[in-house]
Amino acid sequence: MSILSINGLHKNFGAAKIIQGIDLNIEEGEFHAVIGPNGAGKSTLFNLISGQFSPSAGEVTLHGQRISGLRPYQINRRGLSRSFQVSNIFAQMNVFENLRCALMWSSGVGYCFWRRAARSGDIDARAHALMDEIGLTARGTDMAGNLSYAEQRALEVGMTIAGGASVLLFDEPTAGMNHHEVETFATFLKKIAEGRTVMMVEHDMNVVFSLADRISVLVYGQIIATGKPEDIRADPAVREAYLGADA
Amino acid sequence: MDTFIFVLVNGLLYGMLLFMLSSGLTLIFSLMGVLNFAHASFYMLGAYFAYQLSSFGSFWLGLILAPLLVGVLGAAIERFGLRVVHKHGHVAELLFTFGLAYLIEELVRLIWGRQPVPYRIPESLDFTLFTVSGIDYSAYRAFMLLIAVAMFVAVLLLLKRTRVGLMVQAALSHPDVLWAMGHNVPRLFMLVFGGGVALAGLAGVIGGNYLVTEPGMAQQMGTILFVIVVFGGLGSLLGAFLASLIIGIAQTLMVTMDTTLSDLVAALGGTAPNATGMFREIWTIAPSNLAPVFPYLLLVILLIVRPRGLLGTRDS
Amino acid sequence: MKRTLIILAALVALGAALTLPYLGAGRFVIVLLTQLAIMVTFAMSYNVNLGQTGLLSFGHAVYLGAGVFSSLYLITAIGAGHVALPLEMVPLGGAFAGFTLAAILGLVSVRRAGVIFAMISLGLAELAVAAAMLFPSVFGGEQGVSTDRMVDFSLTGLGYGRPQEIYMLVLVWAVISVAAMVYLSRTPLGRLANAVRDNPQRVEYLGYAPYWIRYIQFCIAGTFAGLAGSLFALTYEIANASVLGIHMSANVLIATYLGGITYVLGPVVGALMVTLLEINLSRLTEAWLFYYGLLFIAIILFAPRGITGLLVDAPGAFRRAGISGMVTTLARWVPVVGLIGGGTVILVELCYHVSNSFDPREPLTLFWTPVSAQNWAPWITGAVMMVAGLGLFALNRRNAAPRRPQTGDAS
Amino acid sequence: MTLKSILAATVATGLLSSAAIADTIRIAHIDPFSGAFSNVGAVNGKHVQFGADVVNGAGGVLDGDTLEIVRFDNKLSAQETVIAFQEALDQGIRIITQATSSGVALALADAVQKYNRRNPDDPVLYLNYGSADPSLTRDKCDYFMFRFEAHSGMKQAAATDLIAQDDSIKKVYIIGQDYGHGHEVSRYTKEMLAEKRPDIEIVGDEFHPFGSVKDFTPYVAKILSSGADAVVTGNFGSDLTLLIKAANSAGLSAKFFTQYAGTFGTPTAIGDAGKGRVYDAAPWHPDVPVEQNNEASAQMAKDFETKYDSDLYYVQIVVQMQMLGEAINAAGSAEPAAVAAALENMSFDGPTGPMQMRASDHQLFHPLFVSVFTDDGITNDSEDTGLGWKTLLKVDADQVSDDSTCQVEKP
Repeated sequence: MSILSINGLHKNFGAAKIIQGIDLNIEEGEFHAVIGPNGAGKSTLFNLISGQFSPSAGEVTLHGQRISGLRPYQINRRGLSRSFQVSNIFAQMNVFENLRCALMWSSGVGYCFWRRAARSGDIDARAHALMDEIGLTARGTDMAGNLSYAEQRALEVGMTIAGGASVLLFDEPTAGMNHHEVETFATFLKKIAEGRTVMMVEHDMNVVFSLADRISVLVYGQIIATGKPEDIRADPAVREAYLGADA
Repeated sequence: MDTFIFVLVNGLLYGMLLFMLSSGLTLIFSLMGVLNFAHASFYMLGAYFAYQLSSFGSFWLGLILAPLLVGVLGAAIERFGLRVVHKHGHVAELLFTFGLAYLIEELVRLIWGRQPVPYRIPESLDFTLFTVSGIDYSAYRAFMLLIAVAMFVAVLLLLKRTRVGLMVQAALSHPDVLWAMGHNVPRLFMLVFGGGVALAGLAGVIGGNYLVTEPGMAQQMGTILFVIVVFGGLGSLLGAFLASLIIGIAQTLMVTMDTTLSDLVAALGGTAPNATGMFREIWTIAPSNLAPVFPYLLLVILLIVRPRGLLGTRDS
Repeated sequence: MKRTLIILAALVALGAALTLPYLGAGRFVIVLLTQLAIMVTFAMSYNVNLGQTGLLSFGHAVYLGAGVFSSLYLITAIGAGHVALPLEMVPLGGAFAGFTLAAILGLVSVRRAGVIFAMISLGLAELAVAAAMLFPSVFGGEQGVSTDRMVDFSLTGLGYGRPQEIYMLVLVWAVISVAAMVYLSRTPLGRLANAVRDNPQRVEYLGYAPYWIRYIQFCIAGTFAGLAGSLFALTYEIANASVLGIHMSANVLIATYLGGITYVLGPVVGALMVTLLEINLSRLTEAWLFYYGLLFIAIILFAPRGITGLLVDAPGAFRRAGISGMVTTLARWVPVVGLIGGGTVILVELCYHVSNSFDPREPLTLFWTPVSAQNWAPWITGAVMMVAGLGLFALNRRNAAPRRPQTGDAS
Repeated sequence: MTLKSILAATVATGLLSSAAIADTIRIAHIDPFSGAFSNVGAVNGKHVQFGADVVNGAGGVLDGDTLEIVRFDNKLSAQETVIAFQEALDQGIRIITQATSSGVALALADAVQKYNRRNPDDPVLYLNYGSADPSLTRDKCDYFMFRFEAHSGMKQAAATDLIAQDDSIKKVYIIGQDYGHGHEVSRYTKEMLAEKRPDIEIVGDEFHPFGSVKDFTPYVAKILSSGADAVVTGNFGSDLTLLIKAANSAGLSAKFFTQYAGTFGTPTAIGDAGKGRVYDAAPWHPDVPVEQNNEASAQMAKDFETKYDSDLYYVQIVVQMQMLGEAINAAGSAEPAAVAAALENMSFDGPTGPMQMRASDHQLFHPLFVSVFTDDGITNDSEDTGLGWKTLLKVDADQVSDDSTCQVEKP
């Protein structure tokens, strides 16, 4: 059974129909990329899955349970975590604190106000381990707002995976990076994705085709094709609608 | 019935006075995100400037010059104060205007003393216009209404017909647009702030002699303006207009209602409970006692059920 | 190193606070110290909302008031023998009252932060004040509710009639409260509150509901405000509805902000400063409110992180600048501050003297010199100082500009 | 730096507590001398100072000792009042005077009472120069507290005497601020009119919010439609002037019976709007010396005007200082216990006639004048408005009625 499945999803903003009937199944362990031109509704799709918006029609199920209509934090607790296109971190807190906050729910500390955070289970050890994993150990005590762009992206991904979610949504993880940074970051993403189910929106086709197991093409709120990278590359409809001459 | 009409007309007048204050505040708030705590202080300055000018020349001199002076002062405060604080965020901006209100009040006390000043209605307008069943309606009140309507029309024309007005309108519904369009946003802010407080100044000119011109007048007007702005909805001049009228008329009408809870019980055939113990006053509170808190009650309820306000175009 | 210094300073301050009453300090100093302790507790509780969670409240005094009135009634009930609670434990009752009210009003308040929250808090505060005025049977109207704290039932056996005794009690509770709130900032909830303050959306994607984080913090803030209210009730033994008014809420906001909301102990600094200013500056000059307003605006304009921010940054800045740099900076700015400050004081005092003093014809003492406000000389002196200071200021700004690139107006 | 120096100054004031100077008798005057109500404090301050000067100018007390006024700013806050009280105690002052705001007065009375109970060997004397709230000499009456001006009930008794004499009055409308004083005025008016003129119909009994009504027109419309030919109000300040202005503008021709229309600022604010129809019940107005042909009191009023460039409003403050001086002389010491004993049953020949302190509740009885605001036959106008007050009814001290049954307890 699919770990994440989207059935007949619609979303309207007033008269504007942004998502017009999407059906998609993501299998466990899969790395699934969503591509499409600007304004195709990719970010809206992510916002629908992750709970930012609730759908006008249709539903999303995670592990077979309906999650559409739930609040983002409820969806997150069920094992789905996302990153943001624009770095969405706690700028006034240091890197270590950022990660520690991301780890709290999964460490089971809840809304605890009677124990010090540092004494709450193995949360500090886990934060250090995570900091190692994303390569930010050296900057642990620096204010997150002062990090370089690429470092902020790494932190963003680190916070996304911190809670141990089984399904991850990455919204344009390499947006705004230079060529060299993109290469390093793609390797990093590949490592992160191991053992997890990933859904990713991405503009950089090199990254998409090197990482994705399957690709969906979203145009005007509808998926016009889903398949293995080579099939998508070969699909005439996709070529016409999206990839154009440069593919 | 005549009394009712009189009270209604009076509520309308009060509502229009409130609107003269809240229109500027809502523009400033919607455009700049600054809830100007000092807005009523500019109203007070308008009254004091007009008093000073009318003691030099005539009331009409004050009517024209005082709002201009207030506007220039407001623009200067925006340029050299608010703009500096802007980068520290909205809380800092809000607190800046909060401190400003404080300072203006002390400044007024410093210059004009602690007593009310004798700012009087001009003799040419000090007569009875008409009488409805024994209640006089003074010419000055009609004049106030006239000024308020004229101001409303002028602001509307300004917004609909001029380039600056169109920019402001665009910014009200989509605050990010202006930056994207590369307009001189800081200058626009300065203009709107100056213009907004000038409107408050005008309200002070015509309200100061109708009511009392004293250092406490800003605080008295005070927070009710925020209620109107938030209640009317962010970015909506029309909302502010409706809210001003609703609050003006409702407050005025409530004053005439004397039915208490025990009256109500008696009217329903029950016996009024013997009022003893704590909270016994609940039986004897009439709507007229609640008139001043009514706006706040409305505000809290509205914000809970509809945080964007009456006609708000967006959440804050 | 830094930590030890802070702890050392805290211990010294505590030691001083404890011993002062026995060094022959008068009643005034003791009542002042008691008031300081109350304000510190209150400001700390305010910052649980503002600094830690990003909730700007204009109605925090409502929760203080809950503590005040419940404690007044509680003390009376203890005195009458209806409640078997030692006097020392009264603050628990105030804390409970503050908590209960916050738990009820919080449900509708904290759905949104920012301006909406601020406006709801303002509306609720106005309603609370109005309600208090409408129910003299509970709040005592103008004359308020009074009680007598000498109830013959205490743990220590003290009568608490003397100011020193009540001061000790207040101090103990204040220290416990401040410690608890500092501790709170280190707990998971405290950290999450900071996260909600910075970015509530992100928190929601980390499995937490920002609403509940705000709500719990709000309740905690209300609890300690209620406790502070209890201390108030114990000290003054009387209160009317004005304790829960806007003035009290504005005061704690100003104190907290001046102290520096980004520092855990910022409110302590702010509350100490504002209370001392309010009580002492008003004894120096009648224009104190004016200076107070100026100071507040100056802090917002030039030191957004408050007094604590200045104190924390100062050593580093001195180290960086070196001796010569410091001398240049001082040489550049001391005249400016001196001239503008001196000019302002001269003009303001003259204005006050003319418009508000008992007798404007009498000479007033300005900087230890008697001058007559009827003369032009002092006015011209003040104006010249002011203009010169502003000119120097502009000059300095221009000179400093290349080294300190202007940041854009955009945020 | 500032913090430290202020703290140092604070501690110093505390330590200097016992440095009282022998040949002056110091009296603490606690009032709002800064902030929104500083106008009230300033005017009261002038009168208190003037009263002391009168006593000192007449040779002082005892063997040439002088009265010295020490002012403390309470910002019209109850807890600041308590702090100021402690400071006054520190400075060795044992005579306190205050009256502005009944809430503050009751808080101070409470603090003084508690202090006296806890320090029976070192009592403090509280002289109230004119709080309106009857309860100070009713349920709150106290051996060490004296009130030197008629409370609102006594003034209302005088006002209703005049109403009773006026046959043109058939319908009375009562309107007042929704707090203690306003309710007392309403209660008294109803009780006394029922007794003195049972044929008069009370056509309205209205309470409006205190200090927050901007436009009284709706209230005036109600009065108009009730057909009242007299309005009775206890309002003061802007609540009074706005009411009269609104009445004038709506063409309401009813008579207004007030208690505070003659005091500072109000005649100016009312102006012609009140001509011939505002009545005031008060212990004094500028034409009292002329009507009584009293040279001495005319001179006193003139001295005040020369000195402060303002009308003398509160003659009872001067009376208070004079009576204090006599009591100190009679007691042969300025010790509160002795002075209180001397004051307790004192008769005094005041500037407006004979006065008597009632021993049972320490309320002073003095002549009251019910007068009308007019420009007809006025010698001294009020605040240079061209209008002044003309006495229609004088009630001598022994005719003033008050039904207090309070009995002070001798310590």
